[in-house]
Order: sequence, then C-alpha cells, then structure tokens
Amino acid sequence: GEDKDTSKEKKDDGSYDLVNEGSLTFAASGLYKPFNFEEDGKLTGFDIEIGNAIAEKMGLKPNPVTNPFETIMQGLIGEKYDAIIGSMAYTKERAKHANFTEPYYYSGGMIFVSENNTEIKSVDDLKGKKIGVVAQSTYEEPAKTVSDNIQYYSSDVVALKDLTVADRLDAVITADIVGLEAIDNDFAIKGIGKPLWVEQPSIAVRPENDALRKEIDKALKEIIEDGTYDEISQKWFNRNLLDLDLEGVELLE
Amino acid sequence: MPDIFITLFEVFMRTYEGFLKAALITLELTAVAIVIGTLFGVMFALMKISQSKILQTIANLYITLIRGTPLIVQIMFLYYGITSIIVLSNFWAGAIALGIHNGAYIAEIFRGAIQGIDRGQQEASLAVGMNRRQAMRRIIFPQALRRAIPPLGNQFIITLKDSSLVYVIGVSELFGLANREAAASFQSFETFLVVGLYYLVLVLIFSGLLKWYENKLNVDK
Amino acid sequence: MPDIFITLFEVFMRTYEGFLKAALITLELTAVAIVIGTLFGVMFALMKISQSKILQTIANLYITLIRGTPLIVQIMFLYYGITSIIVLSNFWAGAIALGIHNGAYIAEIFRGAIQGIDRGQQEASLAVGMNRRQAMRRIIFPQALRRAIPPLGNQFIITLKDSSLVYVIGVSELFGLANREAAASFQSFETFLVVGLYYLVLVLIFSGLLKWYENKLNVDK
Amino acid sequence: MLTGKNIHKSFDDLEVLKGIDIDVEAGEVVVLIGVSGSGKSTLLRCMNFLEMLDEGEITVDGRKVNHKKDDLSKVRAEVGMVFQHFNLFPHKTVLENVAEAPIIVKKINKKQAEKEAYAILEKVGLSDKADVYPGKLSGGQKQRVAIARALAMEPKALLFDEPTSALDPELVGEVLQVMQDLANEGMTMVVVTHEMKFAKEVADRIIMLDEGRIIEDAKPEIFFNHSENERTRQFLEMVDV
Amino acid sequence: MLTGKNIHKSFDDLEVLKGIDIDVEAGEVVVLIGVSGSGKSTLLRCMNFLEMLDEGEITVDGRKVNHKKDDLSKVRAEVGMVFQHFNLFPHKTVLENVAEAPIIVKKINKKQAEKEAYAILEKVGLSDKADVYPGKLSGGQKQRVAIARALAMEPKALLFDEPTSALDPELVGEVLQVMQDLANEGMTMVVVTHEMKFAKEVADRIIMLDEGRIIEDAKPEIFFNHSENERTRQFLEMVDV
Ligand SMILES: Nc1ncnc2c1ncn2[C@@H]1O[C@H](COP(=O)(O)OP(=O)(O)OP(=O)(O)O)[C@@H](O)[C@H]1O
Ligand SMILES: Nc1ncnc2c1ncn2[C@@H]1O[C@H](COP(=O)(O)OP(=O)(O)OP(=O)(O)O)[C@@H](O)[C@H]1O
Ligand SMILES: [Mg+2]
Ligand SMILES: [Mg+2]
Repeated sequence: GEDKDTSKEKKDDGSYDLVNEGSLTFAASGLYKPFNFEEDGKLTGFDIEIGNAIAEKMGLKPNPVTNPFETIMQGLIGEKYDAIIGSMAYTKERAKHANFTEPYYYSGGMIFVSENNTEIKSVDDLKGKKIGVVAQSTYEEPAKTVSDNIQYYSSDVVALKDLTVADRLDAVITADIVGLEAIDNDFAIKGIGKPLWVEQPSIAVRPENDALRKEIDKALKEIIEDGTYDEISQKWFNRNLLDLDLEGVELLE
Repeated sequence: MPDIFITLFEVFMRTYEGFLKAALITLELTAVAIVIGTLFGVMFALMKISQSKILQTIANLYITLIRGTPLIVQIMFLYYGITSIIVLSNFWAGAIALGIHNGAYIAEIFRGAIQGIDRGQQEASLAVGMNRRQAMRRIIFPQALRRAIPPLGNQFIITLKDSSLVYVIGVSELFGLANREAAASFQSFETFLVVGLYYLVLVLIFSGLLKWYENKLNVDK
Repeated sequence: MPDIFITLFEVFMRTYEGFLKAALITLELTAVAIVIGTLFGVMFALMKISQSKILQTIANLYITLIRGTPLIVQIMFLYYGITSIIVLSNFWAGAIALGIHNGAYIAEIFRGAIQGIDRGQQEASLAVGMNRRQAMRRIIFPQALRRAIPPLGNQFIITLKDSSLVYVIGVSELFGLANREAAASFQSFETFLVVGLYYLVLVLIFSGLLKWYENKLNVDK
Repeated sequence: MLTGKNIHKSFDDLEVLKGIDIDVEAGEVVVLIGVSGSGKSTLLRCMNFLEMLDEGEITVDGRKVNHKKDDLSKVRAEVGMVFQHFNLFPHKTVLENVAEAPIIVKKINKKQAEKEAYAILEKVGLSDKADVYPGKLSGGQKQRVAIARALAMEPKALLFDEPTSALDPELVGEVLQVMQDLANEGMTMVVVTHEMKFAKEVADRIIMLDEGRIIEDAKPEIFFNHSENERTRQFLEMVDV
Repeated sequence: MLTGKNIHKSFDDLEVLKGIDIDVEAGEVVVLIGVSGSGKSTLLRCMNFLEMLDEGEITVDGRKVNHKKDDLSKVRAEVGMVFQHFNLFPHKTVLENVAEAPIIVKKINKKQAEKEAYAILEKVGLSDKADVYPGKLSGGQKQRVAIARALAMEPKALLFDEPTSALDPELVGEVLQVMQDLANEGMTMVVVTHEMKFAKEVADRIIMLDEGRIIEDAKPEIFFNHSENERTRQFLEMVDV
C-alpha cells in the first residue's frame, strides 16, 4: 500500500475515502482456509471472492491484502486498508471500534476432538476439559463458559493440529467449515454433533467512513439478489451459507 | 497528558494479576530453556573441540543452522517436528524450542570459555597422569564454567526477551497474554506499554544481579 | 525417507516464486532498518559520548528501554503508537520499528568504535586548531565508521532474522508468507523447513561477504 | 613570546605541576628535561591548552589567554604540537594530513592549501610521499610528516613531546635534523627530549623539571658542566651523557 | 632409567629435534641447557609424552613405551613434570592440587591421599598453606606446590622446564633448595635451567642442545672448564658464568 494523507473527517455528501483511489482494499489474515488463504501466491477463498464481487459491484478494483488477525483491527484504524473481509464476526465490543455491515454468512461453532476421543460426545462433556480456541475469536466466550482451562492460539491450524497430539488438548471450538477442511487434509480429528453457536461474520470499516459501509451493504445485497453470492458459496461449500436454520442456536455477539 | 497516565494505571490495575502469573510463566520458560540450552551447549561445545571430525561437523552444522535462521521459524519448525514424534505440552514444546535455540549460542559461550583456559592447565593435568576426559571434567571444565557464568547470564536475559515468541504456539506467557488483553480491551498501545514495563523490570533485575556477580568475580581475582 | 524429500521438493517448487519475492521484501526491510538504525545509532552514540548530562541521560534511557524489552513488544507498541499519529504502510511501519530497535544496538557499536579510536587522534586534531566538532566529523568519525563496518554487518545479519517478526503487523516478508503457505497447504513442517532454508542461504551469503571484508581489512592493515 | 605564570595542575589528588613560571622568547629553543613523571608532558599540554590550568595563566605573543572566553581552538593553532606517537591521521594521505587543518580551520581553498602543504613536505624531505598513506611510512618519516602538519598552520611556536623516543635508533637522526633546521630558521621551540646531544648543540636554554617544579634553568654549557644542583647531576649521570 | 633413542620431532616444516639420544640413570641429575629455540622444552615434553615422537623411542624403567598401545596417562604419571609457569589448578586449594591426581588417577581414598599430600607439603615447607588457593601464593611458593603435586604421584623421574625463570630473583633460592634436597634424596631429575650455579653444584651431567642436536654431554667440571666445543663456549660467555 502507498502512504496516503487521507482526512479522518466524516463526510456527509455520501462520498467515502479509499486508501487507494479506485480500489477497494480489504484485509484478511490469509490463515483461514477455505475462507481466506493463499494459493500460488494469490489470496483466494470464500471471503476474498465475496470481497471481489462486492468491489466489482461498486465499480472498484478489488485489492485483497493480508494482515495477522492479532493486529487486523489496528490495521483498519491505521488506514492500511478500507475494510476487513476476513471472516471477522460482528460483536458488540468490536462494534465500538468499527462499523459492521450485515452478516455475509453464518458460521456454526463446532466442537472438534481427536479421532480417538470417545469421552466427549456433547458440550456437557467439556466441563473442566482443556479447550483450544483462537484468541479473540468469537468462540472464546462460549469456551470460557464451559471450562476455565483454555489454551489460546493465533491460528486454527495450530490448534487443530494439537488435537492430534495426545494429552495436549481435549477439544477445539472453531467454525465447522474450518474443522472439516482440516479433516479433508487428513487431520485425525472429528466434529461433535451439530453447530451450537452461530456467529455472524460481517464486513468492518472505519467508523468515520460510514458512507463506505452503506455502499458495501448495498453491493452485498445486490450480489445476494443477483445470484453471484449463491454461486460463490456453492463453489466453495456446495451450499448457501446464508441458508441456515437459526432455530435453537445461540447467536454470538 | 495525565489522561494517558490514568488509562495506564487502569490498565495496570486491571491486568496485574494475570500479568504476574504470566511473568512467572515467562521466567519458568526462560529458566527451562537455559537449562536445556546449557546441556545442549556443553555437549556441542565438547563436540566442537573434540578430536573427531564427525563430531565437529555435527556441532558446526547445528550451530550454523540455529544461528542462520530466525528463532520464530525454529519454534514453528520444531513445534511441528516435535509434535509428530513425541507428546509435549505447549509449555514444554516452547521451552524445548527455546532450549535448542539457546544451545547453539551457549555452545559458543562454552567453547570460548574452555579455549580461554590456559593450555598449561591441560598439560599439567596430563602430566600428573590424568587422561583427557579426567582433565576436562576435573580441571578444565570447572574453570570454564566459572568464566561462562557472565555470558550465560547475558544469554538468560536474551532468552527472557526471546521467550515472548512462543506465544505463536499458544503459551500464555507475558506477550501472549498482552496480545489477548490488547485485542480484548482495544487498548493496545497501553497494554503493550505495560507489558513492556514487566519485561524491562525483569531484565533490569537480572542485569543488576549479573553486574553484581561480575564485580564480585573481579574483586575475588 | 525419500517421501519427505519429494514433499519438500514439491513444496519448494510450488512456493519458490512467492518466496523469492518475499525474500526481496525481507532484504529491503533489513536494509531500510539498518539505514534507519544507523542514523539513530550515530545520533545516540554521539549523545552518549557528549559532554551534556541531559543528552547522555536521553541516550541511556533509549538504549536501556530498547535493550530491556523484546523486539516483538516494541513492534506492537510502535505500531499502535505510530499508526495513531501518522499513516504508514505496513512495510514502513515495520521498517521503522526495526530501525528504532536497531538504533540502540548500533549506538553501542558506534560508541565502541569511536571510543576505540586512539585519544591521540583527538589531541592531534585539537592541536592543529580544529574544534571538537571538526575533529569528530573529519578525523574521529571516519575512522570509527571503518571499524564499525564488521559489527554493522553482523547487525545486518541479526536484523535479517529479526525482520521475521514484522509479520505480526502484516508485512508479507518470508515468515509471513510461510505462515500463510502453511495454513493453506496444511504442510506446516515442510513449509517452515523450506523458509528456514531461505533465511539460511541469505545469512550464509552475508556472513561470507562479511568474512571476506574482514579479511580484506586485515590484509590492508 | 610564550609565557606561563604560576601554572598549577592536578589530576584528582595528584598535584603534577606545582607553580611553574616559564618564559620562552621568540626564536628561542628551550629543551625541557626531567625524570619520568616529573610533569614535562603535562606542562607542554598546558601550554597548548590540551589541559586546563587549575591556577596561573598563559600568555601567547603578549596576549593573555582566557580559558573561558577565548576560542581555544584558535589559540591552539598558534602553538603547534608534535607528539611522541606522531598521531597522524591514518585515513588521510600524507598531503591531506598536512593540508587538512589549513582547509577546514583556516578555510583556505583546497588547491592553495595543497600547494602550500606540498612546499612544506619538500622542506622536510617528503614531497615524494605526498600521496602515500601514513601506514606505509617509517617512524622517522611519520614524525617528519607530523612536523610538517604542525608547520602548515604557521604556528608562532612549536612544542615537541619526546619526538624521537618512539623511533628506532637509526631513524632518530633524520627527525633531529629537521628540528635543527627549524631552529636555525628561527622557530620558537620547546622540546621535551632525552637526546642530550641535541640539547647541547641546539638548545638556547635547558630547563630541568622535578616533581612539578623547575629546579634548574640554564644555558647548555652551564647546565651540563657546571650545574650545582644535586638532582640535575643525578639526572645527567642517569642519562649517561 | 629414562632413555630416549633417536628422537625426531617436527612442527609442520620445522624440525625441532633431529635425532636425540639421551640416557638418564636412576638417581642421576641431568641439566639440559641450550639457547632459546634449541629444543629443550620439546625434548622434555617428548620424554613425558606431551608430544608424540615422529621417530625414535622412549624407554621408562626398562619398558619401551608404545604410543599407540600403551595408556599414555599411566606412563606419564611415572615421569613427573614441573613447568615454568607452575600451572597450578587455580580452583583448588594447595592441598587439593597435590591430592587431586592420587585420588582420581590412582583411586586412593580421599582421606589417605590428603594425609600423604600434607606430608609432601611439609617436605616442601608449605604445610601451613594447605587450605589456601594458589592465587594467594608467591611465585616461589607456587612452584614448590607444583613440585609437591608432581611428587604426590611418586614418579620415578621428575622433569623441570625452567622452574625458576618466571620467578622474581629473590624467590629463586627457595625453589632451587627444594630441588637440591630432592636430588640429595636420590630423585632422578632432568632440569632445563639457566641457573649455572645450580648446574655446577647439583648436576651429575650437563647436556647441551643446539638446533635439535646434543652437541655436548659432560660432567659439570669438564663442561664449564674444559669444553672444546665452540658453541658451548659461546653459550657460557653469553650466560655470563
Ligand atoms: N590525564 C591524566 N590523568 C591522571 N594522571 C595523569 C594524567 N596525565 C598525567 N598524569 C600523571 O601526572 C604525572 C606527570 O605526568 P607527565 O606525563 O606530565 O610526566 P612526564 O614528565 O611527561 O613523564 P614521561 O617522561 O614518562 O613522559 C604522572 O604521575 C602521570 O601519571
Ligand atoms: N607446538 C608447537 N608448534 C609449532 N612450533 C613449536 C611448538 N612448540 C615449539 N615450537 C618451536 O620449536 C622450536 C623449539 O622450541 P622449544 O620450546 O623446544 O625451545 P626451547 O629450547 O625450550 O626454547 P626456550 O629456551 O625459549 O624455552 C622453537 O622454534 C619453537 O617455536
Ligand atoms: Mg611525557
Ligand atoms: Mg623452553
């Protein structure tokens, strides 16, 4: 990215600031397959394609970039990029620092354990167990409510890998899709039951740039309506991620 | 200006319980890493000054590999490497990674200390009938160890700081906790300032002890 | 056994284009950090050897703070500090953080080099009518610089490795890319091994250059 | 020309100069002798303001030097100094060593300064070494360059602190010769040396320092042959004239 | 008792010993002299197996030593050595210095070893320093401890490499006295020294080394007064007997 002397003032005329003129620069950790990851040196995944589609709808050039999840909010505030489109879920706390669009998918939080684990069959079996979660993920809170023996990670892959090592970790709570991807990559783990918590990944922008949020929301709605969204979702997951039965699950925020 | 101090104080009061525990973990990590590093270090130093070309080559390889790559890459690599062989908690995986890293630097400390001992000591030992092994164990090494303590103390301080990197494999030491605190409270600036102070205090304490010991050593001479 | 080599080769072939670019970024980061660090280093070295107690205190404070805290904490702290003041790209934020960190170490290099110049040089300069500033600029410093080059080269190598840490603020250098590669391919072990080799090769190249320069210096003498 | 009055100088608890009065006339060559530690170097360094006085004053060419108010570097340039260990600038060629101060202190333009430097090098017999670095010179050549460097500032007086005692014996002669030539041309000089032959033949006066005091100040023929001072006679025996 | 036959030794390209034959009988005191670099130390070190021979052989007490097969540390213990720079173990007390080798090499129990060590220290007049660290001793005392340390292994012969040349002159006497006592008790000794008085009075034979060869081997009275060797006479002039 280039240095840019953009003013932080709110604009009322509906125009918005962009870090790079004519481009929508958006960030993801790049460590979250299949949502955002690198292939052949290029960022790809569900999040990225959604971002690309939104940018195109807005008549902008898509410019996906990576930033570690630990510092991704700060990068937004520090004007390194215009938006976070990196499976960051809306929470009340985060909403104090950034403005969020409508969710662009629902994600089910699922419990994963080692393939050989026969002890843990439901969330009730998690009491007092050692649970791994990615620090600052939305699953940190549910994990805390069932156990106080929490192990924090900065990457899901590291956490899930630890499940395969006896005695290191009893369970990991993360997005079902991420765990299933790891299983596809021969991780000796399994998911327990159905998603219990649902988070709402949304797109974050700087608060003073709310005009941009409005435009993104509009574009998001358009790609959902014209079928682009469904096409992308089907391509990656063989289903539409927004089609979720929200009955009986806890919406995390 | 006072504003920032008030915030800092708040952050400090809110976090000190967690940070004190995390500081303990940092110290434990450091201590274990130094112990492991010292074992490795002594072993590879002895290999490096041995007569055997093979042992020398192994030691050189180890030292070159460790000194030629970043610690964080070593941590990741060993983490995934160790994981596929033996079962370790994250703490121990981290401590061992730091220990193996330290080993290369400590090997050089010991090699220097051993080679710094006057050759006459070895000759006098042989002349009274000791073999090389006895001379090393009873005469050379004890003297080298005494000399190695100041640089080892320095390595301890370096390790104390380096231990911050094992946060990547999920050890809840000072920096790992700071990261979570910062993200949770969105007071990143203040949190990292506070955790920096924890490190600073620890480093200053150990630097002080080290200076004191060095002075004592100089007086003893 | 050959299995792992085949996988490694595959990983290498799949990633080398990206890694070569990332290696370039690593080198650029390192170079910029050393340049910034040298500017800081010279400034603080001069402050430390100045007559002014205030300047000395400032320099000591800076050096103590930097040497007393982990680099990764400094990176985070500066990142949050800098971003709230000016807008910088990640590359420049990282390079500046590394540069400020380096400054403390380079300051000690220069202080050592300056104080290592024979006092007679200063006296001779004064005796022919130069003032202190002229003596420093024209006589002492140029000689100190020449002496500082080997330890600066060493610092360059340390920085090359340290630059891996700015991945936390999203710079796409070698380690950052390796992280993403590992997450995408789930081949962590192999990826970190490969990226370790990139660092190793870079470090060995620069160590070689450094040795060559030192030998040349010795021959010139 | 160069006078010191009641010079006192201590290092910490050690009083090195205990009230020295010295007066060097224009064109005079004064040789300063004394045992090691008697304060010879310190006195020279005080006269060139490399050391601050604790007490007393120094007058250069009739002008009293005020340590606080005067720009000492200006005054220093008027009194050149030649050191035992030469202290040439190793990163500069012989010509640059000589031309450096005129260029940056006197702000003479480079061409002109180098021309003059070359002329001075010719005088000390080293014009053929102008482009060589000091590292390649013998000790005697180095010291001659150091003298040239001091001369380039056109000083009113030159101080020499044991200029030949770091030299191999066979190289002492060439340096003493240059010094003798300077003396003959009327340069005001104060020379600390153990070369008694030089003292006898070249000095106008010999001053003997002992424990920070001047204990004898006499013409050479009197100093060497008729001194009534016990310490002087001891010293002369020691240096084996 | 201690014999060397045709000893050759080179360091890289430098041949230091060029075929030495030496035969020391039981109870004999041999003084080895020669200019610096003539190979004296190297010869001693070969006789104690601190250096490997390139050629030739060494016999201790009638037994030929095989460098490859024998445990050299065992053989070394039979031939003690005293060094110019003492080489005491600084981290051990005087008593420990003496008792160390008997304990760990001969596996004598600690109590017994210390008792014997104490007795030996008494013999060299240092029993009162038993618990002191070497750092606190004078050079002469250090060397006497070094001799005690060598004696503790009950060697069949003792080699001394310039045992007094690192000592201040006033401390030389006490060490020579201890050596003379040992000689009187019948210890077999080979001594490299420049102390001609000691050589004259104590040696049974004097061997002169020159450029790696023995050029003279004679009783002291003949060596000092009637040597026909040109180099020996030069050497004697040099050391100023
Ligand atoms: N910078 C200093 N700090 C402390 N003591 C000093 C300093 N310079 C000189 N001295 C001490 O002052 C005394 C006189 O020193 P000075 O060098 O003037 O003697 P000198 O007559 O030139 O002797 P030499 O013939 O050895 O050069 C000595 O005892 C010396 O140790
Ligand atoms: N380990 C070594 N490696 C290389 N050269 C050596 C070594 N030891 C001795 N020499 C060389 O061998 C020669 C003889 O040395 P040696 O020490 O035996 O002489 P020396 O007669 O004892 O002399 P000195 O009276 O100076 O002790 C010298 O030229 C010395 O430099
Ligand atoms: Mg002097
Ligand atoms: Mg010798």
